Amino acid sequence: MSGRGGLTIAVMVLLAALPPVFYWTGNPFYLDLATRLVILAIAAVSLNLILGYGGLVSFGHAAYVGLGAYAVGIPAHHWLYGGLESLGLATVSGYVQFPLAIAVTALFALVTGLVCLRTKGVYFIMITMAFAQMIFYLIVSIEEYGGDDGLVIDTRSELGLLNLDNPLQLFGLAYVSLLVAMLLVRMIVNSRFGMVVQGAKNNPERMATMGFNTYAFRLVAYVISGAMAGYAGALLGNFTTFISPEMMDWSRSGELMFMVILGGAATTVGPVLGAIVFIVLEQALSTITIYWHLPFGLLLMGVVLFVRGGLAGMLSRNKDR
Amino acid sequence: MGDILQIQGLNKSFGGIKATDNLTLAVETGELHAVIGPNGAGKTTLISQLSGAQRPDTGRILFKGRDITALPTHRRAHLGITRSFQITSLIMDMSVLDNVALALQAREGHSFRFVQAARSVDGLRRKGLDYLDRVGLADKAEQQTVALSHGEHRRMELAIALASEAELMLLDEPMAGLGSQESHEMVDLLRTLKGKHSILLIEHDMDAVFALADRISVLVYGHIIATGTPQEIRDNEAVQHAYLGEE
Amino acid sequence: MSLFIIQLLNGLQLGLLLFLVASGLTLVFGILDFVNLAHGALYMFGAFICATLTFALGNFLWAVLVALPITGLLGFAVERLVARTLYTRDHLDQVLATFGLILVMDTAAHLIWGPQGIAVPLPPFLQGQVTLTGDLVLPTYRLLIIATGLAAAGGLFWLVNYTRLGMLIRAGASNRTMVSALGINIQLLFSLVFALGAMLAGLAGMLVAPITEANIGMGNSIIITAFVVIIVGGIGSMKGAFLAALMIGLIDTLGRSFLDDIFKLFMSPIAAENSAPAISAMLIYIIMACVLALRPQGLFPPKVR
Amino acid sequence: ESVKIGFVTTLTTGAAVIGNDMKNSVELAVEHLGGKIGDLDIEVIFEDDAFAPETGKQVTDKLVKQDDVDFVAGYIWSHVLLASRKSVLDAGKFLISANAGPSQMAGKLCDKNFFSTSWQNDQTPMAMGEVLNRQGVKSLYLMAPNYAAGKDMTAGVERTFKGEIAGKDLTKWGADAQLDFSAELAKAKASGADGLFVFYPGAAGGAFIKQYDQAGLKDTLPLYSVFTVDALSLPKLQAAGFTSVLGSRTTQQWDPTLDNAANKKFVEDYKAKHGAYPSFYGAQSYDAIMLIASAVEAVGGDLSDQDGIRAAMKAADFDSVRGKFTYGNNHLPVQNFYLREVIEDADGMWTTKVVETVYENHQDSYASECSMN
Amino acid sequence: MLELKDVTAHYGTSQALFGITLDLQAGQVATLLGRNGMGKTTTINAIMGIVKASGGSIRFDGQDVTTMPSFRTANLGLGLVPEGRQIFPNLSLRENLIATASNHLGLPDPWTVEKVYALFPELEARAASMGNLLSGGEQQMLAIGRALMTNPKLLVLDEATEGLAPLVRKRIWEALTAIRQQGMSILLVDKNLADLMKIADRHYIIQRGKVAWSGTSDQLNGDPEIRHRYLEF
Ligand SMILES: Nc1ncnc2c1ncn2[C@@H]1O[C@H](COP(=O)(O)OP(=O)(O)OP(=O)(O)O)[C@@H](O)[C@H]1O
Ligand SMILES: Nc1ncnc2c1ncn2[C@@H]1O[C@H](COP(=O)(O)OP(=O)(O)OP(=O)(O)O)[C@@H](O)[C@H]1O
Ligand SMILES: [Mg+2]
Ligand SMILES: [Mg+2]
Repeated sequence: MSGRGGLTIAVMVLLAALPPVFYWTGNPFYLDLATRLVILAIAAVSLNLILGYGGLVSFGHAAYVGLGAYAVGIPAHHWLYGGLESLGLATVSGYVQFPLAIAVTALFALVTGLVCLRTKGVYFIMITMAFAQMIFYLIVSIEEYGGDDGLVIDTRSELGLLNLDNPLQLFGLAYVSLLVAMLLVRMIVNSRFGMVVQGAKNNPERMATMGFNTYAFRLVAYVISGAMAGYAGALLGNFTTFISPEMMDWSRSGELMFMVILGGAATTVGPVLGAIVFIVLEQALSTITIYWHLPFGLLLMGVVLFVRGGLAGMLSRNKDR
Repeated sequence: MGDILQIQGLNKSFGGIKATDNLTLAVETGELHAVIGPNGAGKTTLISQLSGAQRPDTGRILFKGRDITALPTHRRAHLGITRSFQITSLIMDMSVLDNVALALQAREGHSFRFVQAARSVDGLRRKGLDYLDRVGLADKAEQQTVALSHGEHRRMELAIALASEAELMLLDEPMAGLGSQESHEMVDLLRTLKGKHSILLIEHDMDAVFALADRISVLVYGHIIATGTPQEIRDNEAVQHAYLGEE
Repeated sequence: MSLFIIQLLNGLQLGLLLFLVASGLTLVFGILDFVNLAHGALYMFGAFICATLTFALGNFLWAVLVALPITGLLGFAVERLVARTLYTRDHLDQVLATFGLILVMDTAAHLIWGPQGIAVPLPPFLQGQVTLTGDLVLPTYRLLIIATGLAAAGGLFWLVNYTRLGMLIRAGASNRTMVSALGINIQLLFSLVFALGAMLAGLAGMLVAPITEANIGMGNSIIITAFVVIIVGGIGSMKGAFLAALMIGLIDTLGRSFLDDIFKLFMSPIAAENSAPAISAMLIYIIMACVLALRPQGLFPPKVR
Repeated sequence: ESVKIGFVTTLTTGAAVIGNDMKNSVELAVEHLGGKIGDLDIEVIFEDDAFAPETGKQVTDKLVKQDDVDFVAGYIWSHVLLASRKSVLDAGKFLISANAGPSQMAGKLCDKNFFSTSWQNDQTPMAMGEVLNRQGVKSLYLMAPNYAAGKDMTAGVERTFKGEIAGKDLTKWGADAQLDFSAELAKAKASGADGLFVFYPGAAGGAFIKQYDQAGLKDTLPLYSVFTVDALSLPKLQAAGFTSVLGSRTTQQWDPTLDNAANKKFVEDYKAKHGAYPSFYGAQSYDAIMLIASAVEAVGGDLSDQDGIRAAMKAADFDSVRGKFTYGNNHLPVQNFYLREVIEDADGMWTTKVVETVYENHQDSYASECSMN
Repeated sequence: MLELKDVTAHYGTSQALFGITLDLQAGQVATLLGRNGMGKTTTINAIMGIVKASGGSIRFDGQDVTTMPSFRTANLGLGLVPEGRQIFPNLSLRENLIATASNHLGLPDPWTVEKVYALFPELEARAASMGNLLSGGEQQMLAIGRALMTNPKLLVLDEATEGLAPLVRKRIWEALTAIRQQGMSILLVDKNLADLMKIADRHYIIQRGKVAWSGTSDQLNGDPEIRHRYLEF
């Protein structure tokens, strides 16, 4: 097994084992932390599909997470306060909310992708951000759903036998979702479809000459990625039980990007590793000092300047030796 | 057999420069048709218009009788047109074999296949190695493309064009950057393609052109000043003057 | 009518201020091909340094003169320590590293100057208002900003497009190795350009300080707008940055002033009152999305990227 | 044994000025209590919400789950409080707002374990509307940031102001908030209104005042503000010499000049320690600690006696720096509101003084929506 | 004038040069020959400091340039026409010529834009075109002109005639002959062996990163065995 395969398994096993141990030893807060981490890791994994493998640097990915969360929050809100019954959208059923999250984000990705994918490079970065900001200000202006005050989700999604109010079960669902997301992305990038997306990252002109309509392939990848992020958002809404436009802010998209790059773009375990390091560092440093941004920033810079290929690159290289 | 490609009254100008000037040309099915001409005559521009990378201002391009003037590049590739690039254009961060495998994959029809791993598709790998072998790069198959030398890149360029097995190949200076020995090998290789594919060859290596071409057209300032057999062209005074020198 | 003219001037002034920030960014980004998110942090440092110096030297203008070379030096240091190793990496690495730098610089500013921000007093002759005609009255200081912005725009345009230095900078952007192999000390050149970019950012910060104030986080709010400007204008194009900055300054100002009145023409006053601010907040993003949908390379893409 | 109090406020970003003032005041309160309530040590854990509801909720979760505090207090921002509310109340702990006053929590979302030592958002601007009526202002131009509290503020003043609204601008707020108000000021001037009402908290306040000054509007368009000019912005404005703020009017439930013993002690000790006036944020935070102390003392330090603590808090039986107040059914103060004017004090420091009492024992208008009684 | 001793070089962990030794006298023309991928370009890049030599020494004009940054080496009088042209795409043709022009050695009668146009009349009409829009051959001519404009005393040409029409190629050989008569030295990589034989004094055949054979044109001409073994006619 290659160094990276071993690393992936080690990381995933630890991630499965540690949080419940925390819970049972009377540290429920660390289980919460792990749940948030795992959910953000799903979003990072989805971003990695287009950013790492496809070279499509989406600076608006947090908007998908946010939309996914609102797809849980808005039906729950109407279920409590009325409205939208005719559309069947006044509900707390997870079987409605989760598909809704996926559908809404996929649609949003499709519509904006049609425009965004005409641009390249930094133009793409900025136009994805622009669409995310529009969603941000749109939600801010809808007073019914709390505007910028956000929306409290009073009731979590109902999912058959699963009880999401139980932190362990919620963690379990998130963890399994992460595993599935990782396997899915891995399968996609290794497939023929994935090869085309990767080829288009480096040389779209050559790909067109070979006979690939790169625009269509990228659009599909973009939609898949968006929908996965939407799913992560639905989980996040259930976890925090509070959602606000703030979670779609461009700095949140930036954080997802950093998780991917920090951990190692275009690797299976990279985004997860990035999420772990990002969240754990954030938590650990911020309990030490309110000036934690200083060491945190220095660490980020250090990683970029001295470690190429992200943490996954560094760790698996050491193992190979 | 008829013409696989007909170019009718093609025009393309950049600002004040007429890169293609009312150009009319036909390539017969199965022939190797060489286009020669001075630097800046508009040869690459012609290929770009044929492959779909650039849009002509006016004029028509017919492929097997069908008007393809407005089709995008990838559609033309599906119909059976491929090109090689004068200025190397490869997928630098993939392996040499992956580059060729992608070209093969493109021939399979659509690539919206999400499940099976591409590298485990036996046909793609085996055939890919075949094509690499033909240009002498089989032993570099697993290397990253970026780590190859210039001449090796030029040969990959050709391997990809071959792998597409297109009915019409537009080759833009395939010999450029090759060593003298490699050039000879390449001439032999191209000879084996004759008859199976129709080829539009652009080349400044006159030895190669005269050794291979069924017909030669001479392009100067965007239009064809002469078309004929190699012998006719060699004897043509205007061509001597505009292009060949006393060679 | 005179309100409209005043708003035009206000828009012009906002646009020129945006241009000052964007010009440094487009210089470093378009020319060195380096995405510097920390450009905003340099803008903030410019404002803080100038604010401190204003109190130390007792005069805003002197403070600007002294603060400019200091921000230049700061840019020089950032180039040496961070940017230099990143030129050959891809944009993502640059984004990540300079994001780290933002965190460091913001916290440093918090530690040095505290969280409260500094209000900057103007010398008396800049404090008043100038009456242009009748009821056309504009704060004197805003006119100074307009003049500075125009001067900087002219100077930069000339530097990049008509000097050999400009040619070298552009050449270096596309192929460092080759410029170096042809005998030019590209590292030094890049350091200088980076320092110039930092000075432009700093200058913008200094000019803003008397209007808003020197403030932690001021850089983070401007940086996105600055990116929007250079994207709409076409990355690396001074002309594009200039025109886009003016356009965005004008549209933003006019949108804020007249959008609700316009909306009232075809919707209820309540709806207009609610949607106008929402739309005007989104306005620059809408502009950017529209521009890019029609021209994926921005309005004035430099001839080559 | 100790009483654990979690205190959530903003300690980073530009808004940290507010957080620091609150922190200073909390520390002063603990000092005044001698570090003890009865036999119990006071342990205050400060957490930074970074001006973001999500972060605020996270640190609240940490306080509740990890540190297991007895009281969670603080909260500058409405959205942070709304986001964190459930975490505290579901865990059965007491939640005390030292500033934020969203209408939901005064009305529908009121809770037996939620108390406020501040006000409901609408009250302060309503008082200002009343003042404007008394001063005979006929038409008014409104400016506020475009977010929930901004809208509450303009709604509040519109509810009581009887004259005509000449125009209203809601400006962009958030991470890339608008700080250049030239266009709006030009509009306000052109509208011909008699007065300008603004709400710009934090750094935006200083920026607004300066531009108001530079535009030379002092004489033509008098300024009436809420939560804009305070002890945090005045020193900066004074340093930069923006004299047009002197004489401007603002309403508030507290002022450093309020004449009661607790306030004198608070203001004087604060000034001695920090060389500046405390702000109303600080005053409310000081009160929050004193409220907790009075309740814990009332139950003799038995922290498990939740009902006793609740009843004691409801009684508000402590020396508030705003003078005596009572709690309404929704656990929000029923209190006076004053009109204050910016002046220069005897030592040459800029501060405020009370001009008149606008409301006496004023209760917010959402109390009736609260199901508690 | 130029002296390489046991030069080795690596790309990352893979070694490309295994000890190149060669020297070139003032006023001489030398060539590097060999099949694709043998290390010709790497040798040239090591001389220019573009690839750092990992061992051995490189001396130019009496100075050790082994670890010198490439702009210093260039300023000592080395002019490079790189493989693949490497024209500055975002500069006009004319700007490409003047941006890096210099005369560090103070040569009398230096190259000017006009002289380059006289050598390559094709270029003059395209003076205002952006570098990347030029045809392949135009770029090649421009690359040569650009190197001449730095007024070097050693001109290094890496496949400088790639993609040029026969007529232009001929003109370049003539120009090189003339330049050489003015005392400039030249180091050449090219595939047109027949032309090289006419102009060059010495040849170095590079095989897997080492000099496998060196000698004069006459020696090479007279030794079909060598040609067959390394160049495989
Ligand atoms: N996009 C463009 N914009 C402006 N001019 C162009 C563009 N593309 C090509 N040209 C010009 O058009 C002419 C024809 O270029 P083209 O590349 O087709 O020549 P070519 O025949 O392939 O020459 P070579 O043999 O040197 O490769 C050249 O003079 C070139 O400068
Ligand atoms: N950037 C690179 N990274 C890794 N290996 C490289 C790189 N460039 C060249 N190489 C390797 O170094 C060896 C020598 O390459 P070099 O470019 O010097 O060959 P060359 O003799 O100039 O060949 P050509 O005639 O094809 O230009 C080749 O085997 C090549 O694969
Ligand atoms: Mg060509
Ligand atoms: Mg080479």
